[in-house]
Amino acid sequence: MAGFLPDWVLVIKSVLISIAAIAFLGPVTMMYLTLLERKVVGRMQNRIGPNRVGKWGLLQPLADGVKMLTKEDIVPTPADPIAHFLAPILIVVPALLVFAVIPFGRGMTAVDLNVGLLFFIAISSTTTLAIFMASWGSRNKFSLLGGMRSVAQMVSYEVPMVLSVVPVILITGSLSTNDIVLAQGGWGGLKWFIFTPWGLLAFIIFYLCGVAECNRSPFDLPEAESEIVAGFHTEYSGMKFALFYMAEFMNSFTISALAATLFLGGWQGPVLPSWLWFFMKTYVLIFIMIWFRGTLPRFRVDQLMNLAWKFLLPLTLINIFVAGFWYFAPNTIVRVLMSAGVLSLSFWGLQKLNQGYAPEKRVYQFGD
Amino acid sequence: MTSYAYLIPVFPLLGFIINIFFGKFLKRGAAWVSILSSLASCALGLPAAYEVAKTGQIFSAHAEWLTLGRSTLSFGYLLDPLAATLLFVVTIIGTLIQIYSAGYMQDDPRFSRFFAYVSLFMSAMLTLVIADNYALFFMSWEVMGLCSYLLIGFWFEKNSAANAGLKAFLTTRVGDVGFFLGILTLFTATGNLNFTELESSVHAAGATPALALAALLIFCGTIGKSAQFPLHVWLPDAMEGPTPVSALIHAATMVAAGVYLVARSFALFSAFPSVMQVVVLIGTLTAFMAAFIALSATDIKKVLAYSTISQLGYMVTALGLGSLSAGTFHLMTHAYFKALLFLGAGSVIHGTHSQDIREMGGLLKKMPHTAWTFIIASLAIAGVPPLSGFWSKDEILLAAFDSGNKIVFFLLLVIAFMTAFYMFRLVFLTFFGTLRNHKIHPHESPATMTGPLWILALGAILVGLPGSPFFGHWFSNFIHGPVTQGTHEIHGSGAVHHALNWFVVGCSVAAGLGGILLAAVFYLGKLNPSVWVMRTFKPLYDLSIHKLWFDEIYSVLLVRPFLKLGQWLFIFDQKAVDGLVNAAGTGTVKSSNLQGWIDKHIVDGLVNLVGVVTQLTSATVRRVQTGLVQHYLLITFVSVILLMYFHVKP
Amino acid sequence: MTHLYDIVKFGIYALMAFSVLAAILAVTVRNLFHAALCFAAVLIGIAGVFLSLHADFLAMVQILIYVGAVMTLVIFAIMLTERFGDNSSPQNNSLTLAAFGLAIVSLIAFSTISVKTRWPIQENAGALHLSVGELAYALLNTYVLPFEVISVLLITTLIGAVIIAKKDRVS
Amino acid sequence: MIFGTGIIKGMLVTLKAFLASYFKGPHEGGIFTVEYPEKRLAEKERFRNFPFLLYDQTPENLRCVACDICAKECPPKCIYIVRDFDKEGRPLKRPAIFDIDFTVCMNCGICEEACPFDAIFMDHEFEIAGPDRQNKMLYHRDDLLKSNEYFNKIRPTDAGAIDARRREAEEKKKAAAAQAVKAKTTQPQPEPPKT
Amino acid sequence: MIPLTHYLIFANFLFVIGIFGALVRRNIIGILIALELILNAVNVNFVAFSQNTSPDPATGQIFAFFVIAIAAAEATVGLAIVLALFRVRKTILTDEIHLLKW
Repeated sequence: MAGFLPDWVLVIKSVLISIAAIAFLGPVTMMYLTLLERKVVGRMQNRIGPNRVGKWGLLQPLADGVKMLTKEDIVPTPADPIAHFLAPILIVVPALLVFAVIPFGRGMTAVDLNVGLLFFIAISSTTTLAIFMASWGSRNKFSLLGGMRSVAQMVSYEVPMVLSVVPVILITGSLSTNDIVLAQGGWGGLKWFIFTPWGLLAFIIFYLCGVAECNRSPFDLPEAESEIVAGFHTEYSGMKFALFYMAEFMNSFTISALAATLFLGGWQGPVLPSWLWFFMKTYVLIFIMIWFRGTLPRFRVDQLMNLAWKFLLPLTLINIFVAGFWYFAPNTIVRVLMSAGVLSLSFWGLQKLNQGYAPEKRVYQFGD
Repeated sequence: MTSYAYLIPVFPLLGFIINIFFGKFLKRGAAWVSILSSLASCALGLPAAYEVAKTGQIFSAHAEWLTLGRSTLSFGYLLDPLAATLLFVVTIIGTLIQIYSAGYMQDDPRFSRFFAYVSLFMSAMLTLVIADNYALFFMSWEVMGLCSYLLIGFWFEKNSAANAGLKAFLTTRVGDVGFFLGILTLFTATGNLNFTELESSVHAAGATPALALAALLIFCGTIGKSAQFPLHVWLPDAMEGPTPVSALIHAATMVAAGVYLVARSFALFSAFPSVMQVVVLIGTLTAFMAAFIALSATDIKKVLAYSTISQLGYMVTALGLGSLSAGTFHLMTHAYFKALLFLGAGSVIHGTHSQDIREMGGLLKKMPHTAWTFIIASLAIAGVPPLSGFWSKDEILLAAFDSGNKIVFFLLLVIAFMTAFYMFRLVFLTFFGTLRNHKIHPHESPATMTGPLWILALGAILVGLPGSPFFGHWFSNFIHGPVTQGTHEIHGSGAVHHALNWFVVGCSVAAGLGGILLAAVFYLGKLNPSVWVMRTFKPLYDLSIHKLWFDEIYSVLLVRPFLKLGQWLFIFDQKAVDGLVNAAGTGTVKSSNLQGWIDKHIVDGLVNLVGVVTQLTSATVRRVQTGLVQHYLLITFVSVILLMYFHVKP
Repeated sequence: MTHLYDIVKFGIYALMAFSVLAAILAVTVRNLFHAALCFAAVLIGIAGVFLSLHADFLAMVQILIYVGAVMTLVIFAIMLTERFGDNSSPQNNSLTLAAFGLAIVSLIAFSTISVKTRWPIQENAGALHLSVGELAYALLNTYVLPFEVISVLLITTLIGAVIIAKKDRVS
Repeated sequence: MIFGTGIIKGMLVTLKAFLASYFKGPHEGGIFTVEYPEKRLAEKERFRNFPFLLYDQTPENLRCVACDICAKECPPKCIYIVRDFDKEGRPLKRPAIFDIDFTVCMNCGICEEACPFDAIFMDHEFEIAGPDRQNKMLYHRDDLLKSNEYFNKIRPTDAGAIDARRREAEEKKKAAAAQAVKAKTTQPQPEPPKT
Repeated sequence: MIPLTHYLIFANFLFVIGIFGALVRRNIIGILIALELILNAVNVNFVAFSQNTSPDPATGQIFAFFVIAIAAAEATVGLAIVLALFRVRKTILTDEIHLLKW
């Protein structure tokens, strides 16, 4: 049936379809993630959460959207117009781009690059640029400070995140996300990487870094309301602020999706259709993120940095080593015990090392 | 005894040394030192003289002193009759005068120095006497000149004394120069200067003009020293010195040295008749001139000085006439009575403290000893027969008469007459008549002064006898005896004539007594014709009183031009020599400046050039270092392109 | 399919033009921050060009390292050294004319060279698709020494940079 | 204890709360919030909002005698009282003007404690938001007047206690007055009236 | 598809712009950016040549990797120096930093 159209039209058609799907999926997920988050956090704080707009507050995102759009878009005079204007756009673009690589279902990945995972990492690293533009462009001390903090945080968490992915690549032997998911197939889910010792550790590290990458929950120092108003998007209002918001939620969605694909076997599932499994796993991880937000207090900057550089990074390096061992060792219980032992030992060792850490005695310049 | 003859001059020399160095401590003792030293030399000299007189031998010894190329100079002593007589004269008179001056110079502040100079003079005179060659002779001759200068200018505070000393010294120096040239020509002509060999060497050399010249030049020494005609001006002024000095030096010894010189070189002189005539001419001329001036002299010492000059002229004339013995004999006798006259004048001055005879008069009563000794001496010099003066003067007149030179004989007679006249003019003015200047209180001199006067008076009387006929002309034989060994007498007159020429004797006595009478007429009588004579013979009188204007002539002819010459030389020196020196100085300065300029501009220039060049190049090259990074980048990139271009292109 | 190729080719040329333009802007824009952003655009453009040359791993690495790390560094540097409000000063100095002339000349020179010389072009030039595996193989086998040396280099620069930029503690 | 356990314990608490919110009642840890405008929770009696003046039966006989104590005591000084004069100029025991500026009042309740005449009490009513701050917020005497019944309704215990106390005082005063009338009729005034 | 010379010309353009930028920029960071631009131009050349001419396409890309790595290292050190310079001199304009001027 496809014959009647010239081939290049076909190519464009398929491209357009996937683009349309992602373009629709992104914003919608973002909207309903905001609602989900407010509902869940509310419930955790013994309150109901938004329920007045629509049946169970289902129309609340629309309300927010309308509010955002109608709000006046204020641009501070000293602000750098170009940077200020471009920042929100440039922050959404990578968020959307990343969707191209995520395998929603069997054969449902928009672009099956054989460097898919690397694509994901590369694109996520460009968000720092946008954050810089936002913070520097608005010529505001708080936003600058917030910007600096978020960039520092993202840069320092990007390293363990990238390294935690390496064991997966090591085992599956390919960078393409689809291959990774295929590698985890079979046995009704027991082949997921999470059930391997290094897989579990890698998952935890990846997931934590992912959360930090999105500037969410315990790591949301950049927009810490109590200290620096709203971090790098202080000076934004209206539509631009909405874009920031959307980008943040899309990032959290993609991080959870990737975590799921890498460690929870993506769309691999015994009965239900592949995409349903994918979405269930992703939303479980999103719930955990929101759960984090509901409970954990905010990290101090030095704790944040120490966790990344002094705890996660060494752990991932050891993990890569263990994965290497795992790859070459014969598939027996010994392998499991050995690697589990090494990892728990190193986990305990590093935790011991960091424990002794007492924050550096603060030197008061004037009062003492 | 004669072997120690060379010690004779040494004693006075020792005396001189003691006095000059320890004089200040000796004070009055200085006199005794010099007197003892001269007595010692008498003790040596007199026996030696007696030895020569007795044996008639000549004693000499000499040692080699200096070798000049081929010829050698030797020093030594020579004792021959001539030296003996001089020894006899010098030692005795010297001692007496030193005794006299001990009293005369009592209150003089420089007492010891006076006696030092006198002793030095004695030693010089004695070495001259016993010298056996011209060199030693000339040396002592010079020392004597020095002593005369020192003693004349003894009271150098007085300007006149200092000038007189200088004058004396300079005029005698002129003579000495001639003498020295003579010695040299003699030396060149004959090769040796020894007196004994003089006779033989002159014969060997023959009568060459050089020898004649030598003779004449040697005679110049005599003219200077014995104050002959042209160079006589210093003797009257020499009276500025103390009287004993005048007595010793300007009467007895030093002036006699000139005559002694002619006597010593008689062989040389006699070989040239023309030279002999010159000598005679000079002698008579001096004698006559001096006598003429003495006529009008008013100062007692001046009169005696001029009389000494005229008597010396007498001696020279005698020698010139070829009579060695007459001249020497007159020398001896004259020494005694002239010394006496001077000492007498000295005691007169000592008593009256004035030298102008016009102020004196009638001193006979006040100063009997001095007066009588003075009168004896005057008689002697006037040539009154029994006294020594008569015999010696007679000898000379005889020689003149024999020589056939009538004019000379007549002049000599006139001179004798003039001598007698001015001597007794002096005697009558000072001792007879009345004291003209009442401020003077004459008093007799003490014994130490009058003693030597009487001894000399005795001498004046007795000394003439040896030459008199009573003793058979012993003296002339004595003098000619040994001498004839090598010399032959000129004109055959020789020494042997014993016949007394009564005509000559009569003329001389007449001349003497005539002069005395005329003087008495002039000055003893009341008539006082001197004023009349003065007026009638005004020009002659002026001539005489002004000493024939010799001093003025000399000052005009010699002194002033000499000064002019000096000035001119000074100016010449100032301009030319200094000019040259300055020129040389500025020349060097100029050349050094030039050299400095060259060094500064060219040498330094080059060095600086190097510096400047480096500075310039570095300044330009430095501009590349702009410090801007991009400039460097530009340069590198351009060079890269160029390199590529060249790499690809060729 | 040729249409597709033409479109893609046109896309690539457009990308090149975009990159050159961005490069020009990056070099001439007065405000340094904008220059840095333009430079980021150029980098992404070049990543695109790499993709067109089928070097997609390199493109991803380019983006990851350049845009992610180096740009962050540059912008940090700009922020730390930027003095507020002084970006009005002219950004180019006295050399402008000389540099411009030089640029033109060298451009012409290089272009003529690159066009004139006959490059030994392989026949299957464009078709090769290089998989990451082959790349990894080459990296760790034939070029393992440079790989190790580069790692040493990176460590030393890391330490060096920290020491240089460290504010010297008042001990 | 192991590194991560502290966090997990905390997470469990929030999970419990999350689940409780669905399955537990308002008091066992479930959601106790109500949808406000439709359902309201009763205020506690001790709840204080802005003060109001009390009057018995009719607004005229309000208890406040303009003694100005509450104005003096009020920390932010938001009460303004002017005494009322009758026609002859003699002062009356009632305020002509009694203003409270609600933007200044911090509803501390000190005027209620200070008032000797039980005339001023803290109200429960909080929905008094107004469009602007300037004039609406200044409540005059008549706006502040509230009846005793309303007071008993919102604060039953306090109002009851106060009414009981006033009644006793009333009877005691009536008795005293009666006795005084009786004593006055029985004996002449022995001492001058107390000033 | 796209001939080699087009890539070369594109690289030339970038290279020349990089040089121009390096020469002209007053701000050192500007120069650093220009420098990075030059290096990227070189990278493009590498990849273009390896794709079209060399038998084993990997070499060019490997070299590009190394160039990127070194460029990153160089950028870090450069910027560290710039920071130190700024702290000391309070300026990073090249024409104000000319201490080495004679």
